[in-house]
Amino acid sequence: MIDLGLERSDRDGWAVLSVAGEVDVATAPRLREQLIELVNEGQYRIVVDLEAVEFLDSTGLGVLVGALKRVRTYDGELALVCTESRILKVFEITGLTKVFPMHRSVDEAVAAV
Amino acid sequence: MIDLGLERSDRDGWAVLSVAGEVDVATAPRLREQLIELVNEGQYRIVVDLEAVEFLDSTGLGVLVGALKRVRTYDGELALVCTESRILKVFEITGLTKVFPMHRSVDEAVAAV
Amino acid sequence: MSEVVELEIPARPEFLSLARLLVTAAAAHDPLFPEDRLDDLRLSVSEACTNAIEAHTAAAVEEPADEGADSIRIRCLLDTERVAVEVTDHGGGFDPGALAAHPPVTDPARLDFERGLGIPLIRILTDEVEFRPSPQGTMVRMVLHAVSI
Amino acid sequence: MSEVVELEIPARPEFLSLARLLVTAAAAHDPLFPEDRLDDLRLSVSEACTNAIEAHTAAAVEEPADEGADSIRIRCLLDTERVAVEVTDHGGGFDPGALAAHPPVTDPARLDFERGLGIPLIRILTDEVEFRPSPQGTMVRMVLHAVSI
Ligand SMILES: Nc1ncnc2c1ncn2[C@@H]1O[C@H](COP(=O)(O)OP(=O)(O)O)[C@@H](O)[C@H]1O
Ligand SMILES: Nc1ncnc2c1ncn2[C@@H]1O[C@H](COP(=O)(O)OP(=O)(O)O)[C@@H](O)[C@H]1O
Repeated sequence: MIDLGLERSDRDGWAVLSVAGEVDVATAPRLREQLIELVNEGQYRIVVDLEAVEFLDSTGLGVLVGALKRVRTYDGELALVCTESRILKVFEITGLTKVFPMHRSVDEAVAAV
Repeated sequence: MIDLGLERSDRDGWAVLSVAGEVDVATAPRLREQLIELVNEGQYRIVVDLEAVEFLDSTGLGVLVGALKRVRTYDGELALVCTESRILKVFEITGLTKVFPMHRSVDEAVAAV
Repeated sequence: MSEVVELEIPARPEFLSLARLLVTAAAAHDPLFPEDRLDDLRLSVSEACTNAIEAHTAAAVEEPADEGADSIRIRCLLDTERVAVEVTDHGGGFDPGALAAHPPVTDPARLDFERGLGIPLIRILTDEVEFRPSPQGTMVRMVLHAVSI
Repeated sequence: MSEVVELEIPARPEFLSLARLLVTAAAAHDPLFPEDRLDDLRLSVSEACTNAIEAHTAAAVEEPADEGADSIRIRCLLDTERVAVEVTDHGGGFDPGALAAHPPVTDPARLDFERGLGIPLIRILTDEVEFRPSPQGTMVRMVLHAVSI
């Protein structure tokens, strides 16, 4: 089974979730759980760092869309860090770069608001 | 198709052939050709450096045995550099560590004679 | 003439990564297939296999699967300039023409939809795609050229 | 119950690496299969596939292969503690009991033999091996335990 790396940290009042590995229908449930847990803890400002993600499919996109909707309900925000063209392309061709705040680094994401 | 890396260099009168990648029935013919070419050029003291080899099968062993026989005809020698346990194991279980001079580096191989 | 490489895996999510690995390695075989098109191929095949696997899960709720029918087949036809991949399942089939489109991405209601991006992605990434649903299951045939046309 | 993953490739050397990749990835699936046993599995399967491919080449000299028969099949049966791999070809078959042994490695005459190490390697690396030759081809069944016994 593929391992999905999930690491939490905090930065200037943002919860940073760093994801590593392959996000597909086998691993996305763990990403979803982790994001729901953050919101349940009252973290509504979340940065998801996708720099170490090697593969992301439509299930992964769906989990991120669901999390964005959830934090926005609380007037929060969910920003993405993504520079790898392989992963960036998936957001671009689905138009989701217009939905998510996209950044080139966690620093940039945190500074942007 | 898999690429087999083959690089020639010279060291203290020895011809050093550095092999990289996977040696199997698809790629072994290129290794055989290169070794025959060396002998045809009059190089009878050869070090085959297997440090960058990721896979070696019985065809690869056969090519090395054939080359050893060829250089020995000319009173030459064929020494191997191999420390990776994955590759070393193939020589060990076939008993061929007793046939080839095995070394831990090109320096050691060249100094050994 | 195409080279044919065929893979059969259990219809379960944890085998998806094997399908991606094999199809990408098979296409990388031919050095004319560049990295970015391998990425497109990897994602298209993965989406088609995900749907195939989910179709099995859905079908199994209603009736237990026949012996040996709980696997999906991935057939790659490799040519110098293109790869065709056929993904076949034994799920319940569907009507690809009846799928609803999402609201525009700028519409806040877009966020209500977590699913339904798989087939749109396949349509964008492939040069050709054909769905052949039947009550016995579905075959999705995708063609990708080494250079997108 | 075993998980079954099956691969079919053209009977040609350039597809060998796909077989190695798939079988190793399938077995790595189960985290109990350690790195050194994956190496043993990779080499055993590769040797069996090489023989299967060479059997096709040899058979094709005498009579052209039937339509679709020029492929070899690799069937992996995955369990928590062991992997069984069956390699099936449509070559001419052989008598595994009639293979001659090499001279001892210390004998200079050993160097006269470049071939004949494939089956000895398979026998050493696997926990069980069985050859089922027939005039229609050969099936080699190899079993490797996660921990060599
Ligand atoms: N192979 C298939 N067998 C049965 N139904 C399918 C198949 N592929 C797709 N579908 C149906 O089409 C719908 C849309 O698929 P898709 O665009 O991939 O989005 P998602 O899988 O996220 O719902 C699926 O929810 C499913 O109902
Ligand atoms: N699947 C097979 N079909 C037909 N003949 C085979 C098969 N596997 C092995 N053989 C025969 O057994 C011989 C010994 O095989 P092996 O020990 O792998 O060494 P090598 O392949 O180097 O000759 C082969 O040369 C071949 O004649």
